[in-house]
Amino acid sequence: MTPPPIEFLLYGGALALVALGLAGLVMARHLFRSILALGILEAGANLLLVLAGYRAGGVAPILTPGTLGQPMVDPVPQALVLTAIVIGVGVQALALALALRVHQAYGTLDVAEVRGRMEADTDAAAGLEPETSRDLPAVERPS
Amino acid sequence: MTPLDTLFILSACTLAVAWAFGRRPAAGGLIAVLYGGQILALAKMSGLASGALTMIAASPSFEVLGQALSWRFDGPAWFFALITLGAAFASAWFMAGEWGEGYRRKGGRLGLLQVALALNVSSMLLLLASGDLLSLFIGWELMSWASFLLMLSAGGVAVRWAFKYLIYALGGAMALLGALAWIHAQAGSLQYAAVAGLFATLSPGQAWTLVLAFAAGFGIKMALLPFHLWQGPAYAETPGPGSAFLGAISSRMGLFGILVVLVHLAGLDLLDRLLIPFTHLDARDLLGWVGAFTLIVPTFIAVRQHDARHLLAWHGIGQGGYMLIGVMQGDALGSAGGLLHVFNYATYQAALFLVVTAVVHRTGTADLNKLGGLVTRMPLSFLVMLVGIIGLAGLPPMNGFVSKWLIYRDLISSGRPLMFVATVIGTLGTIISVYKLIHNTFLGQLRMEHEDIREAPWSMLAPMLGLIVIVFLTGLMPGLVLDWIAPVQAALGLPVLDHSLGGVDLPNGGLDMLWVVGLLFAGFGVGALLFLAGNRHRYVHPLDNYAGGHFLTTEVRYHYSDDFYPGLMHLIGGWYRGSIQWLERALVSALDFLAQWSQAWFRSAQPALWLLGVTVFALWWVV
Amino acid sequence: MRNLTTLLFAAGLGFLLLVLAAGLPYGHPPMLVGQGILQQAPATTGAANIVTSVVLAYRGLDTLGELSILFAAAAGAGLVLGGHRRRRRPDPDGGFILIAGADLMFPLLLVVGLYVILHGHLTPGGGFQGGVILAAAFFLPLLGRPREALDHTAISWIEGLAGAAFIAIGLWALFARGDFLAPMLGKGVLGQLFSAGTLPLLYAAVGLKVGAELSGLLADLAATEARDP
Amino acid sequence: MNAVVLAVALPLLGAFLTPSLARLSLPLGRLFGPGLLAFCLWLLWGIARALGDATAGVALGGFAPPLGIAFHLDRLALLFALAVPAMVLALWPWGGRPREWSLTLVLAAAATGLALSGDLFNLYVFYELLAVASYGLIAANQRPAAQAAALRYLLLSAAGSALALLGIALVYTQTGTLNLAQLALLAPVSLDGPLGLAAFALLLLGIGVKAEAFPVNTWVPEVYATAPSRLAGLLAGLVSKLAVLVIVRLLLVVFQRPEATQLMLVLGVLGIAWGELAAWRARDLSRQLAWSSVGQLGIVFVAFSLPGETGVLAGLAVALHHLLVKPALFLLARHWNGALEGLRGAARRAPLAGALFALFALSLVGVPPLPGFWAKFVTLSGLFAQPGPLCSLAAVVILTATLVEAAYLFRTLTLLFGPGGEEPRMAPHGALDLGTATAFAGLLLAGVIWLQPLTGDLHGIARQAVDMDTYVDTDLPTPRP
Repeated sequence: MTPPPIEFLLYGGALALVALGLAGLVMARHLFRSILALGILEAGANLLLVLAGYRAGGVAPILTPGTLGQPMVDPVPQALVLTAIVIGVGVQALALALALRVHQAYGTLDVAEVRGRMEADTDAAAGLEPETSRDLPAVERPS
Repeated sequence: MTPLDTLFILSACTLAVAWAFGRRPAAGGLIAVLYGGQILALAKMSGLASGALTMIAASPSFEVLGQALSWRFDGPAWFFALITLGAAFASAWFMAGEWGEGYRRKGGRLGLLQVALALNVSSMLLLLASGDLLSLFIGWELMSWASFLLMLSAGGVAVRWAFKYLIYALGGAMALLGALAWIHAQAGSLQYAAVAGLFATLSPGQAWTLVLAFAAGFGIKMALLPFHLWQGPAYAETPGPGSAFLGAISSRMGLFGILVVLVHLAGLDLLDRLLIPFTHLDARDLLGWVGAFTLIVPTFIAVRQHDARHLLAWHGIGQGGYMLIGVMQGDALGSAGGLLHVFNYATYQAALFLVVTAVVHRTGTADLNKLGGLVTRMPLSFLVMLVGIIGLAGLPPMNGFVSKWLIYRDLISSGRPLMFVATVIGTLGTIISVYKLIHNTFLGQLRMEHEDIREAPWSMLAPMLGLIVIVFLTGLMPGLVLDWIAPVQAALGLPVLDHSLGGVDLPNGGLDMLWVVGLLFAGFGVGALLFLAGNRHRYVHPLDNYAGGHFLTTEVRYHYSDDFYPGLMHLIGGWYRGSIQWLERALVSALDFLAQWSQAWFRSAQPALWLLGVTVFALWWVV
Repeated sequence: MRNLTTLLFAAGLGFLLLVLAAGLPYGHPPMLVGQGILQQAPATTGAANIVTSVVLAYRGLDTLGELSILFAAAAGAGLVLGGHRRRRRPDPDGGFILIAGADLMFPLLLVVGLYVILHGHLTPGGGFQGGVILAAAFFLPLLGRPREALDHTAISWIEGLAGAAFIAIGLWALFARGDFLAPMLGKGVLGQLFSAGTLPLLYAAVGLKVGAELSGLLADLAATEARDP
Repeated sequence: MNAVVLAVALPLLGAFLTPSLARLSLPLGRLFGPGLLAFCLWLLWGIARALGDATAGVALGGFAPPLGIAFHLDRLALLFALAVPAMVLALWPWGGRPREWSLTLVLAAAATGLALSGDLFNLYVFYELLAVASYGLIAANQRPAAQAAALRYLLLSAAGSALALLGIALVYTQTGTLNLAQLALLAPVSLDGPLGLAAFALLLLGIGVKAEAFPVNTWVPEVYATAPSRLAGLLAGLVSKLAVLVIVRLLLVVFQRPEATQLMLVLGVLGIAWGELAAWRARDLSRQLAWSSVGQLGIVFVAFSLPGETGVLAGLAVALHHLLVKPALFLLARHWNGALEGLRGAARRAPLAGALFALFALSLVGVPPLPGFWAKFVTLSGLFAQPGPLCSLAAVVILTATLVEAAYLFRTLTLLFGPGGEEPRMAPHGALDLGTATAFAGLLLAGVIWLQPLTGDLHGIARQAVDMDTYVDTDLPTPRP
């Protein structure tokens, strides 16, 4: 029995990160966990992107006396990943700032609770009566 | 500048004047004169009516998306425009004096009413003049919105009904838009010639879809049967002269659409080829029978109404059924009957709505249970209503008789006895209900609170009297109108009816109204002679009445108006269960339910789940 | 139930993506663009680190966008947290170890950060990496002494001017050479510190900007009081 | 031609400097951004005039494509690029704080970049830039509900972006290039399998978050109900259209496959149905408009899914119409927020605002001869011209949805114009909001008057947009491999 080829592991790892990130995003009941799941998802995508540049037997694309003449890996995905990582950092920082403020305002980061409070706030600002149980979807009806 | 340009410019001027000065009652006269001017402009195009000309084009034309938009008048357009402008003229005249003053005093928005009326007229002229399907649709939509404006101008409960009308009208417009878009996609053009060419090449399934879409789109405006619920209350709640205008002509635009598209472009032959499976019927029979049921059901709904305006408005729906039956007969006699009925109906319906409005103006109510005996106070108005209901019931010597006779005669001679029976049942309902109208309004005992009612002012009487003169004269000499109908039939590709001044001459017995009216009046003369010569008459005061042997004091009025026709109502009560109302409500509830569902979806706390799910499905689908 | 569905979906997603990925040319990338850049870059930009050439020259606009994203995130966070920056009850100072450690690390981090920034065109590293180190350098003392907030006016000026400098270099190229962000100045000798034209300048701007943005962001976040549950 | 990059660079420069400038002098900071945008508008107008019917590629930094990033200038791109500064100027947040101004400038730069860029990853960067700027702006008004909405939006949108990035990674791994023109050349060979379609699906869903595409539009009502109305107008009007533009570019240039258009069609139809249905039961004006916008974007998707020139023409017509109408409606709704029932008689006290609202609503429903009708007509006709029941079904859905839309918009209108509501609860409309809305109405009516040349222009744009040979030749001047 031969071990599975290395690319199977690499691709599988990257895609597993994507799937895990998305699943975490759906299943997380806490917004902070959602933000972490987002990080995992982005890591998966970045990993896949950087894999795109791998060349069998290539060296890092930096010209030093030792690497002249050797095949180099594709430099473009590395630059792209650099950009993508920084973008991810910015988005996550903003998300954390928002989460902090939401927690200050509502005292909770539970997904459903935050959503309910937000809805109630919006309705109150618009001068609407709270939705009666008839208007609520079945899952949210007070039992 | 062609005469048609003049007409449009005059129409625009009327609109501008209505907008600028309409809120002042004094301007009403000017507006009525402007409508008169439009009629004169129409008269300059009388070559269309005599058959000397076939078409007068308007100068402006546009090209949009590769589609040429053009406007022109031909025979049918002229005929319908004449009725439109006549009705508008009568309504505007009616509004011009005391009525407008009173309407404004009661807080009505006279300016809005005048603008809405002028807008209706302009958009209808635009619709009638359309030279291709696209301009037809534009005119159609404009007219729908203008009618909406007119209907809600009274405010209050009228808004609800106007809104209902709007939903129905837009539903119809969407059916038309779908049909238009489909035609455009197939033929690449919406010119009449191209559309007619397309109709000739369709498969039955496609033709059925198109015919149904057009019939539904135009039929909603005519309030044909499954779509009849909006019209009665919507027209009735419109301010008086507005309802006279709407009742007289507005719904006929649906008939005009059917004439142009289904009769002229598609052709009745095509309708004949579209068979309904498992029956012996085809699309043309279907439309005819829709007309027949439209004639019966709303007419009997009208019998039940306790409000004079509602009664008349419900009635108007049924009369549209006659016209559709006549037109769908497709031969010279039937189509002439249908078209003649458009004209005749407009004259007496306008007169009836106006006289009811006059009564409302004087008494403040249109409730048939709270009126009665007004003949002694408003004799001329009584005369107007009398002539009007004779016309509506289709009895000689008024013009309604002629058109209905043509339709009856054609139904019998073309071998459709069942449909003939249906029309007779409809006429029966008409007679019953118009008797209720005149009895509860003018006959019987005068109520105490109406003791010091006066006759309507001349500004209101004059247009009403003018209308009933037309009702009588065109009843006496239907050939006058049949002259205009001949080019209409020719332009629509229908056989032309051979006629004389007094009526038609048919191989086995025609109709000559000169003779009929002559004999009728001779009969009246003989009767009057006998009556007077016999000297057996005795005047009895209306309040001199007894009940069960007891003399009633004059404080107690003994006027049978409540629970009119109890036996009949008991018999046909089942008709009013309102299965179609149920359908309407069910549709709204279903919409509400779906809307709740979709809102719940938007509020669901797991958008990411949907992202995930849809991604998986999309990938699964592509892989 | 929902979790089960989610897991099933996620497993399905992973499987489908894996099926797709199985068809990808692993280890033998097409390198249509990559090969071209590898051949041209040293001559065009003069930078030994080809990734730097790509980041700053070939895809300079991406880098500008990326800087702007950081800026927008920092500005957004500032807007969101704004007005609530001062906490009523600041955390107590850190202990001796933390304070002393931070003080010791500060110059070290500063030097490392600047080194990484300035050698970005020669060795792995560059403005982003160095900027993060700089931000860490400024943030560490804040951990030790929470009372001493960073000077927001200064940060705002640095981030504004560093960003403006990046664009200004680009505009200079536009007016002098007709191409936005075209490489300017001499290319120098490959592998020297003073080589690669404007790339080190650009990286310096990037480093300063990233450092300023991140320290501003961190300071904003640190200074916001999370309500006790 | 190379100066076109200024339209991206200058707003960014302004964004970087505005907070500092505002510290020096507030009026200067206030006027700096609008001044730059006005300059960009003038610049782009000059370029569009100079370019005429031709197309041009701009190689950034002088690096010949496909190695560097290229901007692709054609009439479609310039149309939207011109719309960006114009709309942002019209909806400029005059009352905001300096950081809001600078974020708005970032938004403008990103939107311009999205319209012009011809590079897959560059599009992603600008898309993210747009997204980050809008998160900050949504949360800027310090309302907890707005911040919660922004956070929820951010999570969804960032997940979408990650998927889009995944799609880009797949494309790059398969082809080794990011230049759209080169991708167009390679696509028939390299991306002609499930892989290409999967990449498109991922990109569609990722970018569809901003374009309010069906499954990822739950953020719409939350955000539009809580965000400032000028921003809501900008997001619904401009930003969503640019996201659609990106998707359409990708569809036309790279992923021209029937399956791809079918996916768009299905998502569009679902979006129409869901949006209009939800709007039917909306209880306040801003959410009603938000859901209506979801429905309208669905129509845009359906229209663009039509193949060839017709699709681009129809999609452009619907998109531009919505671009004009929805922001104006949001401006008017700003003072009419709150329960719909509370709006009784509001238009009687503000007749101009009421008349404008009625005009926009009529056009949105598609009443001839207003431009909305022509847009809808072209779409429907194009749908019916396609074989297959799916397209006809889409047309029927559009017709039915229009009916529902008319019903709820006119329910609102009858409330606005109806009697009642004597207490002047609502503040009058600001002169600025009313003026902007009036200007939009003027544009709409000008569209009626100059319909003929307008449709001619749109035809030209559509013809140019689907002409792939010109696209490739413009961006890759070197002989083809």
